[in-house]
Amino acid sequence: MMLELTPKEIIERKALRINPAKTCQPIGAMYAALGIHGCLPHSHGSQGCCAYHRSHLTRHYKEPIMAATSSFTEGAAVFGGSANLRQAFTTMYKLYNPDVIAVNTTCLSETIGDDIPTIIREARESGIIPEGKTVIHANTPSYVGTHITGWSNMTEAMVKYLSEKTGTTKNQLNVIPGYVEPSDVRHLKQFLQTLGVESVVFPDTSDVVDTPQTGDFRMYPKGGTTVEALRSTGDSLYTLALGDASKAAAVALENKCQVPYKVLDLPVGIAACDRFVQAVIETTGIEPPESLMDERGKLVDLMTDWQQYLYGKRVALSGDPDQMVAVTEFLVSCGAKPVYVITGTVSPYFVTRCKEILKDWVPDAVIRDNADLFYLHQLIKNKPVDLLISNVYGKYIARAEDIPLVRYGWPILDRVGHSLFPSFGYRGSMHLLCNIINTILERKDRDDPDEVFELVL
Amino acid sequence: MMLELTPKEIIERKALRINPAKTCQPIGAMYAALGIHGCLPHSHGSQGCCAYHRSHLTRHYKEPIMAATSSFTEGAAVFGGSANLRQAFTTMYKLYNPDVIAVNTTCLSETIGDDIPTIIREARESGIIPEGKTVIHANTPSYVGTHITGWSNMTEAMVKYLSEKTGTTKNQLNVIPGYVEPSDVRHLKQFLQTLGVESVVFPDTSDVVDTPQTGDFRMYPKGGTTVEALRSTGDSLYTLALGDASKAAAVALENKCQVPYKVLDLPVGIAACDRFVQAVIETTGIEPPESLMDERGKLVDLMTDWQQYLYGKRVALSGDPDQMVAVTEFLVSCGAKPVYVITGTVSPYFVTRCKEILKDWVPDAVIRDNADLFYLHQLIKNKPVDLLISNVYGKYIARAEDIPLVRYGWPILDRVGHSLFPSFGYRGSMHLLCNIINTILERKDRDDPDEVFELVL
Amino acid sequence: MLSRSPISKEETRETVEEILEAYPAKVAKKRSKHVIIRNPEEIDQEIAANERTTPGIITQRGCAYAGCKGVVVGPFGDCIHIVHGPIGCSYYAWMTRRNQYKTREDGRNWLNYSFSTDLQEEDIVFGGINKLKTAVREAYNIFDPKPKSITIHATCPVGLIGDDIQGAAKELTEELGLPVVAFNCEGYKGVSQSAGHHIANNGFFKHWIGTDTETEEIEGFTVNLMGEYNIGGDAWEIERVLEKCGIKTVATFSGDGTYDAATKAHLAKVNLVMCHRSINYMATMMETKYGVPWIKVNFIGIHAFAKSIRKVARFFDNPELTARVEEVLTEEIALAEAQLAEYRKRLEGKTVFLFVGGSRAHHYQELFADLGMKTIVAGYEFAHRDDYEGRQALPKIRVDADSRNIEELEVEPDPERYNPTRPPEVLEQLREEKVIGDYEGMMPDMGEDTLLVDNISHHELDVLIKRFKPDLIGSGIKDKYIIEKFGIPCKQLHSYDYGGPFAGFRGAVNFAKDVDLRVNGQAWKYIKAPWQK
Amino acid sequence: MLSRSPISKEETRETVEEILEAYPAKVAKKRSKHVIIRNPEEIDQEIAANERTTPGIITQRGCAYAGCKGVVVGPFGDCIHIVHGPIGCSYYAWMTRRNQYKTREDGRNWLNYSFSTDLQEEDIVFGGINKLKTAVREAYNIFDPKPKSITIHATCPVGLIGDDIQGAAKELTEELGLPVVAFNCEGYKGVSQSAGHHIANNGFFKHWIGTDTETEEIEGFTVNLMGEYNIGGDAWEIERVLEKCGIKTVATFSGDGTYDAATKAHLAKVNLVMCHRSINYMATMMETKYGVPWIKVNFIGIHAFAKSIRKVARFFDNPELTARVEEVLTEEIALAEAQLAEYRKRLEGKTVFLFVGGSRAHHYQELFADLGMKTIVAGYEFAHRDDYEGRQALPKIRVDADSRNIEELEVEPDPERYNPTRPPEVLEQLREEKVIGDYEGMMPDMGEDTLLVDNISHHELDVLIKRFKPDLIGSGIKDKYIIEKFGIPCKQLHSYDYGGPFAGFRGAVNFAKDVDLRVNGQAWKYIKAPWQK
Repeated sequence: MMLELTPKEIIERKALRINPAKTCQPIGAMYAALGIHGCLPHSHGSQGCCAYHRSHLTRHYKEPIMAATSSFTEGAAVFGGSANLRQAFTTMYKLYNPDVIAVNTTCLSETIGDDIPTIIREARESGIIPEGKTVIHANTPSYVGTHITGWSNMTEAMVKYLSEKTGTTKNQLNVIPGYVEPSDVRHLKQFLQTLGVESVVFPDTSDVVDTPQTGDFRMYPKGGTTVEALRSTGDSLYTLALGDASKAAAVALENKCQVPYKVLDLPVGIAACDRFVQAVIETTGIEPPESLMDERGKLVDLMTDWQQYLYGKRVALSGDPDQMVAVTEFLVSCGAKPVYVITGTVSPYFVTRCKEILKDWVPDAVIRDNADLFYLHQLIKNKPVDLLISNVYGKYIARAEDIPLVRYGWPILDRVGHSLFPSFGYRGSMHLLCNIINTILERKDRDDPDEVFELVL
Repeated sequence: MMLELTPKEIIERKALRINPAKTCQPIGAMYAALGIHGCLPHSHGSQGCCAYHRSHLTRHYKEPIMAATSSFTEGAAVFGGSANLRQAFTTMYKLYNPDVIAVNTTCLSETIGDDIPTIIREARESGIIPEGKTVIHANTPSYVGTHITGWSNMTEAMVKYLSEKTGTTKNQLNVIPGYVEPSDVRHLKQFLQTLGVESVVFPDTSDVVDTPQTGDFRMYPKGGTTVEALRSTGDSLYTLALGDASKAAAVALENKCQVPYKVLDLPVGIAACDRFVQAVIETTGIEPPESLMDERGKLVDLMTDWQQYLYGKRVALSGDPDQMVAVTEFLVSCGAKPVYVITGTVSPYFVTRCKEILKDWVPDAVIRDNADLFYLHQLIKNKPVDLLISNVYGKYIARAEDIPLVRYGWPILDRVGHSLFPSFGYRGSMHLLCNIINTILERKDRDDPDEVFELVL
Repeated sequence: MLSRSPISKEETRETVEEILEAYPAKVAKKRSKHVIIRNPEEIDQEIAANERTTPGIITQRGCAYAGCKGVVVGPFGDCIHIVHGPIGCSYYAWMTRRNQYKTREDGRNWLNYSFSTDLQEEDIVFGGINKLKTAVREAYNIFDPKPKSITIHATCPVGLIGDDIQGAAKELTEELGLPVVAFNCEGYKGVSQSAGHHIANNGFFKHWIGTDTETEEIEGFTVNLMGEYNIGGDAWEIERVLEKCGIKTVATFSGDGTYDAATKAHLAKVNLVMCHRSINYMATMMETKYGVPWIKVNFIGIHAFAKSIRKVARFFDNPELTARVEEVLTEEIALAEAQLAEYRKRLEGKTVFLFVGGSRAHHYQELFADLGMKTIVAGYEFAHRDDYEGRQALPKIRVDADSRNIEELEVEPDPERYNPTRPPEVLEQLREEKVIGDYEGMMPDMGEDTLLVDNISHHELDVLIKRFKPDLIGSGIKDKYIIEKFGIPCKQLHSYDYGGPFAGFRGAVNFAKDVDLRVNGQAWKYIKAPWQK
Repeated sequence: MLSRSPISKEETRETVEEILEAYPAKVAKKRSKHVIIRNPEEIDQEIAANERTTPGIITQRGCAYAGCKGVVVGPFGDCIHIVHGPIGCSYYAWMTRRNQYKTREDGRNWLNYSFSTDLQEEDIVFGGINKLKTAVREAYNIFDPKPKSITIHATCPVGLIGDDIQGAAKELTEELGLPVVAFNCEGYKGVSQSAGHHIANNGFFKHWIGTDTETEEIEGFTVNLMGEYNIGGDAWEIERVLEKCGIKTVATFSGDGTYDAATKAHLAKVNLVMCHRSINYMATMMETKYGVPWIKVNFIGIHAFAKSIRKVARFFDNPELTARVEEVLTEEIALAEAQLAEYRKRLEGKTVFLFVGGSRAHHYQELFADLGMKTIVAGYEFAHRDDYEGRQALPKIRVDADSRNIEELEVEPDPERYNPTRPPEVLEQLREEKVIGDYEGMMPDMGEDTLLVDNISHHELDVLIKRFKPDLIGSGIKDKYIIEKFGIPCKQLHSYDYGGPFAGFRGAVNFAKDVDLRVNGQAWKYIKAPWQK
């Protein structure tokens, strides 16, 4: 039987991570970098890192993920990687001619202590980096934080390298969407458009990691936030940072260009979407149009129509902090009971918000950051749940414990739709909720004996 | 075990219908009528008909379905129903004040032979129908055709009663969407808007049977094609009739107002969507914009990315003729093998088109109109399939034979999403295809032994 | 249950006026007799019921076919029920009532099947009787094992085109050697489903009841469960408790019912009548013919259950049984109360409307009372005056054109098999105590100034919701989403919203949970956006 | 397989020029030695391989850790493999290689688990060795049954911070009483995964091989399956046929491999080497130390399978075995050919590129040939010159800075256990016949003017696709969707696109179906809209 060796008894571990609910920084940085138009992410370290990150993102998106590497060998590990990076610039500009190169470090180059800003500066001075080309970097040591930290750091780097305050304020909002799907960013842009708000959404992986099949490979697809738009973020009215992962960039933007910011939860679920709309109302003074209110009303309709199948359901959740906070609140608004909520990232935000959300409704919920799936599985073995919401790795637990699984978050390597259908906004929340409801109903149908098998639900 | 008594041996039945794949005309007429703005459908017959139709549509949409009835008793059955209808008009105008009343007959009033046009005329003359109010009717005897026929007849009635040719041609297309979901009509309107085409889509049940929860019941929701728009259909450039069910109205419009028409398959699946776009190109001269081509490319991407899970899969299909034709072609374009395709409606269109589509790829496919689910189940018992695509009633077969089921078509009484997420257009086709693929993968995961259980698919 | 309505008398009167004002004058006059403010001081307070719905009214009601095939006959799973008519009527009655049925050892179960003659235009023109006969033969031939009985249900056009389905049934009974029973339940008969119940009762009584002539006696405290349709498994929960008490169910009409049991029903010692409306014909006819008395019971609500089962114990008057019943009640009530307590905290004082069927609008008031909730408006969809006013109203009911057409069987005591199950003097005593043969209706259980609305229309519902803003409405599928669009949760009490059982003790706990999730469900709090508040 | 490329020599030359022109001059010069037009007339045609990838190149290659833990060591399911380093490396190697493993009776199976020390900044600063020891103890303590062995894999920073994982392993081996084996497979070692293979081979050879000192002999025609990783169940299909022939597998390195079998591997009579690149170290070391000869086999493709198993029969030279092998081949080939015929009709003459690993770019050419398809461009991701040119190239390979750092074990014949499994003169004869101890590489099997591209880069792939427009490309996950965006189907030949088995006879039929659906799949026809055509 699957994962049969996992014992029920939970022993606190001091050193051993089993079945992680996280990975390391560089992949997050690479993903963020893909959200810049015309950008080639570059991994400064052994070539295995880059291979793993590209493979992993490809498995999630079923799309080309283009990135280069400094291909360290033992020599570089001993003497430092600056020669490799210089060579890499030369090669990339000759072969791939990117508008932007976004360099992220790795545990190797960080342990060595390569000084990337200096290498970039010297490469620019020596003409290795051509005129007009943008190079940014983020330090993303694998032994600090997680893939979420990497995303934050690279997004912050966009601000640090590119945001400019010209003195002329633009009538636009900055929106930082969080480490989310291209479908979410796409929907977010539509949502803002519906609200009648001008905005710069960054990073923006839509039309980058969800490109059409046209018979013609494009190394730099048409999506991504342009450098020009990134520059203009310093002149915006306001920054809305969605999720804790987006906060660092918003803070950097305030420090650098004095653009005020609000940090909001990801707009997933009725309450979080409402707060997002309200924040837009408050920062821009717009009135939500009828079409948006209709979508909102449909989400509420879905919630009231189907509450009976959600009410009181014990749900286990594993995923990244921002997603978990949003889904936890969404489930509570639907009457479900998130009893175990874990994330692999260290995140006081996650712990505080989940506790706030659950304190009255599920006072004995287990909420743990810096946790892993082995622990979650043990919790479930000790007291089962009705539903598991998790990234793809939850499938082993779901099978072992015969629990219905809703795949949500990152990564999803074995199903299709996440990059096409958002969970953001009222509409995205409907999509997610339909998925949850239908999964519960599917299980009900499976388990109902013949004589109570229902035609209508 | 479910449906255990169904024998494998197939005996041709002359009289007995078992587990129908159809219902009778009036519900289709009622559904079409709901697609007129401000319309109260009225069922002229026993009150049971109206109760059944309202209940059934409500179970499918989880929405209020408002309709009135002539509440025949034995007296009306003997002496005719004109008094009931007159009384009904009086009651309806006093109590509910609809802009439009759409009367459909039933097997009872048809057998009696009530002359609806005369009753309407006389009611109008005697002032029972107030000035400015619209009353239309369709003859929908339950013993002729099916719910699809009823929808066709009521849609045709809209043309017969309302379409006008003023002599000034309008730069607009008429599009008749077929007996489809409000999500489909909504998407169709967006699709036409993306193409930059002015249009009258009728009937249009979006924003009628998929209304938001606002805490305020509206008897006549904001959706539905307006009488004004219906009038203007006589001045349109062209009519695009989607599906065979839409043909009658298109023909009537040509006869009455000389608007030329094309009949197209429902725009579900890559090829049918392409033909729809091509028809719009040919009738209006527009160029499809990039955003539309992107959606198209994403659909193709989905098809090429996931072909291996669809290729060669034996699929059984049951549903209404227009949906079945479209899905059959879609499946073939994805490499799947529709081996049994049935519909409950008598439909030479269905038979001809399915044969055309399948002749090379699945030459021994069983294609049957006027068939029922008992027969389909027997076919499956004789040679199993990998997937069943059907309305809700397929769930008994799916359970009995342990076949994965994709719910598609009408009605779906036990799952959520059909009224919110379309299957029309490139985007809707993606939604349907994702659903099919994920259903297949879910089954694969269920059936794979532990040692070949896959993380990545 | 007898507490006054929290809505003031004045407000209630104004509301009734508002309701009536909207109608055309004649309709208003008619409806005024169906909308009654409860006045416990008025002796024999009356309410109009079982009358025609005015055409054009948006009504909850269905037809005779629905009452016959859909409600009473359909649940028998070991028979094949063929609908003779165009396809729709068979299609719509296919599994939508949620009558649950367990396949017995003989493997017979056609509950998930839908059978129809699917009449076409030529059949309407030239007659459908041959098609019907062929269909019955096909149904017989296709299956193995054979059905225990085949029933035929006429829909609207069949009566008009003159198909002699009774003759065909007789012929086929002989030909196939199994009872083929035809029901002339055309949709236009009567004024609602109620006509169909009566027709179904008649058919069963004529063709099934007493046809087991071999079994002479069934030992023990035997009962039939009458008018219990096993929606959501209610019958199973009732039977669980009955069995625990030592009471044996012979037949159920008709939830989870089998043909064989039905043919032995006349041997049970007493009939327990749940839904008075749909089955009282059978109960009284069995009493007349076989001497089986009937007890009106209500197994919905824990206190109602206790009251009902004590009546049964009283009927048998056996010290052991009585002791066992009390033991079981103590145990079950304690367990249920413990579980209900938590819910009652959140439900106490909430108000309810009930617009359901022919018995549940009454029965569920008792369960809501168990939860501390007040039913402030109630009415039946298709009941008669006796269901409101009690059987004492029966003599006062005028036979009108619509009811005259429903056959009233002439029943005599069976010369050989009439067998009163208790001595005549005991029966007399029980009758006096109203233990047997009586039903007092809904009205006595409604508190002062509560409102009774018979055959509620959409318009009335609309006004009542806006005026009284109840916390919950018990109703059916057609109203459910109308009600909920007003922001008020609705509990379906026909289909149970696909939940259940709600009968008995475990059912009451189920129900409490279900009501709680609706009345206190978080989702409702989001109807208005924060910036709209 | 030796037919010329359908692309003209001139076109091929131009293409190579186009490829090289795009590079910076120095890089072009280097790459020119890796991109070779096959000329069968040239004796000992050379190709550069196993050299550094130029930084900035978008490459297929991974790292030593991937080759060691990911490829060779990971598949042993009854052991716990702990990755010592930051979390990513353990996370990425978690189940992504699809090595299938069946839980044995003892219930040990940690394949679906991922274990890591999850190093944090303070560990990097202060050293991680104590955390590693704690982690190993925790892994040991948590589980029951205990793992057969625990392995430790160092990732990049571990070497730099100086954690003595070998020392720790030794200490823990004694403490826990089970072999704890450490691999210094830091990602920067060597130039590709290949370094990791070598490190893994060394570790196993030192710590596992020959450690079963109790078993003295295993009877029968025994073999080890070496360099077979049971992707998609390949090993099981191979074993099915071997067993049918009467050949017994002792150990598999390492698909579906167990620790116990590995410790007995030295008792097998011959090693069958599938992936020469990843396992040849072990094969030669076992030959030296224990006298077990090795045969290079290819079980991919039905004719390749036949050729390979005949070599095995030749090795054992037993008439019964030989007869049985021929019998099985006749049966299996006939069955497979019958099924392949239909596919071959649709695939004949189609062209293929192959850019995979260290053996499949060669092996699959034989299977494609079975399907009538032509491999016109091929190259390995991380092979050495001997994999292209054959082992005769070995003496010519210069040891460079990157390979010098990978330990070469000094191996001597085991004084007690060296036991040649065939008489010396027979072995000599077999060696002369190239049955044992030889691999001729990919090159001899490539036809004139076909192209060999070692360590292909994205740019080269791009040019080759545009120029040669192949019908199918066999490659890996990173290239797959790039290739497919060009409108050309890609078959993943690392993960098999989550299909398989593709080895052996049934595998060949699976593969034919899989290739057919890609090459002839309907979906590709819709890439252009009708109005674009």
